[in-house]
Amino acid sequence: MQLSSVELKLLRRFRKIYTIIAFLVSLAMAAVLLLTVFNLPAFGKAGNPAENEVIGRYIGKGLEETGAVNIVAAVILDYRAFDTLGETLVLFSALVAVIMLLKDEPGVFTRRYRERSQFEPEKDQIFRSVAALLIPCLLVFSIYIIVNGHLSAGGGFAGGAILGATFILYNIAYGIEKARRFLNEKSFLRFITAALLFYCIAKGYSFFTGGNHLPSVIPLGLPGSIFSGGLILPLNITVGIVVACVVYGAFCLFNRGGL
Amino acid sequence: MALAHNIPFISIMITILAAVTSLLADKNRAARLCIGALTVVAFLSAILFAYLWQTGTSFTFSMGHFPAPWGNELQAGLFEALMALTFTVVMILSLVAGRERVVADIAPSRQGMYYLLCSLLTCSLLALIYTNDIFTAYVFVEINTLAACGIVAAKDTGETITATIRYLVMSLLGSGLILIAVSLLYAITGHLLMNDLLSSMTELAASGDYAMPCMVIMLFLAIGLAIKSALFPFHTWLPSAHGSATAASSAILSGIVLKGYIILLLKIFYRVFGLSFARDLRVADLLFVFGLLGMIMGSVFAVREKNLKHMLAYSSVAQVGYIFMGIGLSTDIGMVAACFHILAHAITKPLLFLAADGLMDVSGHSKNIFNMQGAARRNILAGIAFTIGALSMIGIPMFSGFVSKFYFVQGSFQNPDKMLVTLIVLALSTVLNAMYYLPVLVTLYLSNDEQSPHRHRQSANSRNYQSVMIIFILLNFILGMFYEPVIKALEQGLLMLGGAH
Amino acid sequence: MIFFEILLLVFLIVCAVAVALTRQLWQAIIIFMSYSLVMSVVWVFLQAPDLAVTEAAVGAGITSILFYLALKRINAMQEGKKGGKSK
Amino acid sequence: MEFHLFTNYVEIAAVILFSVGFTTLLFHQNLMKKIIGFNIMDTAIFLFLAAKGYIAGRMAPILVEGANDPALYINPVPSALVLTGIVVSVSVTAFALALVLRLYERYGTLHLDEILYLTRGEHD
Repeated sequence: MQLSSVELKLLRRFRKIYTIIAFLVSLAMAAVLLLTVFNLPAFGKAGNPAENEVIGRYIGKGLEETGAVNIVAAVILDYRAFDTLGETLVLFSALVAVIMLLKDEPGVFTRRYRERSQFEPEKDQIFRSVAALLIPCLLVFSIYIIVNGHLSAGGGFAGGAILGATFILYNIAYGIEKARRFLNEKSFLRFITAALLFYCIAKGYSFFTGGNHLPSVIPLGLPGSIFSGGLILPLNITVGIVVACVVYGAFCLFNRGGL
Repeated sequence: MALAHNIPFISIMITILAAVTSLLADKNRAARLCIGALTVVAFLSAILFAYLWQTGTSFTFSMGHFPAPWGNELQAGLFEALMALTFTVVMILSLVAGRERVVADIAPSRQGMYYLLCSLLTCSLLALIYTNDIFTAYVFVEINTLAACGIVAAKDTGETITATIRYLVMSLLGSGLILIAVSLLYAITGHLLMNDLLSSMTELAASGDYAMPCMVIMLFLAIGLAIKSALFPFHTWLPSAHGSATAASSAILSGIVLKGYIILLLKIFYRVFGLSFARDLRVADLLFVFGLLGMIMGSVFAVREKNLKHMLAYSSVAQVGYIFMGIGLSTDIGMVAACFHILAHAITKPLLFLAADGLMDVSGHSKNIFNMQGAARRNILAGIAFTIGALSMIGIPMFSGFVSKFYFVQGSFQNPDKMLVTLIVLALSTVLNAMYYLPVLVTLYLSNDEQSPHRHRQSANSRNYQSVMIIFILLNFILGMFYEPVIKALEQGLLMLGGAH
Repeated sequence: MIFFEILLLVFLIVCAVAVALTRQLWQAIIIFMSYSLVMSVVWVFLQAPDLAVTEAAVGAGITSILFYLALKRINAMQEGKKGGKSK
Repeated sequence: MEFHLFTNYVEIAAVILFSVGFTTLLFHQNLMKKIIGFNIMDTAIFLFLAAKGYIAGRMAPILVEGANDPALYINPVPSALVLTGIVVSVSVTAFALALVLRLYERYGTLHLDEILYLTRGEHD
């Protein structure tokens, strides 16, 4: 179906009006928000309202209470863990919706894959050897970031994204058939379900004991070492798995419409 | 600590676990898992409601080992428990009645995920109802958006996908406004937990500091949530999304998803700004005006509509207008009336959508009203259900819609400034409602046209569908006749929401 | 130091406006990628290394990959259509 | 009550970016651009939050040798919120892009106007 010329003209005129309105709305919005910002507490000053007893406890007692050196990790995985549970569910629901929208029926998928596979750079030797060098480094790096989430910057989300990117690189370099050996559709769904279930049950346990004022029996470990921080380390690992799976799954679905 | 205090947390966890495990289940098992989990949650919510009704208190439940300002918290009172109960019951009934249509409309490979998204939707609605933390609310609003868009898009036609993208874009605008409002709120108070926000806000209201940011925050929160609950000028996405989705999705979206955001707005009014400060900020007046406009314009659009499902969707715009008008009245009875209307609409609109589905079923799946002549004679139960829903929406006594209108009128008496305009618009809107529901009813009951191709088609609805219809009709009667305890529960619940224990 | 920060912020705004105005989607996506990377540098300045790492990996990395893939698929569909027409 | 006209320069940049992103999301007719606009809007809010957590002359909230004096570190809460927000925005982006792909498959255009025009006849 094509648009007729009259309608195109009308559309263009509308677009001009639209641009003007858009500009005005943008200006108005910026003006309101700028006025608000002028009235806000000063940037970078100590003693602003945001710096209160909540922060005092997070930093002053965070290590003692959660065993994590990285206070941000302590906040997202222990103090405000319900938010993070929600965040993981957002990822999960987005993945489910993307699978629902983009997954082709089995027959369509193989046909499309055959049509497209000749354009993939699978036979490229240079690319493969670079990938062979890069992939182990990336793997180690991503695992380092995930496992050290409670000790330094990073954590499950960043590390998981890098891990997912590593899978993607492997997939591009060696082709989907090899990638499928360790991550086909079934194992993918199982991985992600298991990780999420572990996450929910671990968090459910800590919510339940916390809500009923029961002590949690999980040891916090020696601060600063890898095995410390109670549940934070396993949670970071599961979050990493979930994020990596989601990233890789989204790649496959966008690229070919199937895992 | 009573065992019942765990119910909010357990309800949320059950729906999450149902959602996660149904990723591995096939479509039938996913459906059973979802409906089973919802039934458990509904049962638990009923227990919680009974418990709170007996004790007359509200309680908080800390999510984790850290008390109030450090960790997350859930809070439950009568209001929350009643809403959770209603939402889960409506969800179950819509899913059960819409089951056959889902099988017909949605590709088999997608049905499992459809029920998964329904579980997630319930989870996010429950979290929105119970949460005591404004950032958690934002995160669950996003889950709600994704899941709601997902259940619209599950029916894979061009119309639904276009509708979904419009829905998504508008929702994202709303989320953006909510998120920046939450950030501003954090910048001026340093809190995210509603109790602490309330005390900071009370201080700010007394000292007059940050008056301009407070105003902007309230405005952005109200507009953001109004976009998501389709208040009049921001309703453009609603008719296509609710009109094109499969029957169960339309029922769920119109009946409860829109209300989840309104409940969050109520919580912001009561528990973040405090009712008096929120009224001082004058945002309620804005909502009042938009609500009135919505009541009229929604009905005007509906009168012009020939597509039955789109008509019902526009009627939802009008009904959301009623709710916002009640909130905007700034009186206690107005607030109660708005909450009652949330319930009334939550049980009436799904009834209408599901009945419309049954009627379209016997008219060759045409959505056009003119093709449905005599449909109510071919599918008698759906016809009765549609009639009762329509009468309730018009506001005929004995049905739930009448009670809310009655209380809206009472609420307007308390506020002399807004009384006259409220009464006029209520009367006008009732007339308009009648103007589009009555012709439809007449068409539905017209004698079977000799030329009609669907003349001999008989209804073939399952027993599940029929029993759900009967339950919805009974609920409508019960809410319309024995409304006093509900009103009392809402009054007490709103007091609890405002901080009285 | 402040001068450098302001430079970065101005760069961000220029990027954002450029994304809104540019006609080519490819350009828009590449500009958006650099926008995300600069954003993560700004977060390093604001003493938020966690954010910087996450934004670099998730915001700049994953989002850009998704945009790239989507655009690639759209182009493939476009070509498929043109090919179909010429035949 | 004081005005902070130029001290809040990061926030000023953030709100300008927010307005640009918001307008792109609201008014741009190209769906891909809309999604990029949404991303800009969200990162702008994150920039705002991160700026509100920053305190001049203090360190990132990763404890150094167990020193846990709150006066040494910046506010960790905004970082935690932004971390959550980044993941939310990338999820939404993935979903939106998937929808756009479906639409493009069906209608062969990314223009919302044209799509709405093309779907006009599909009602009833």
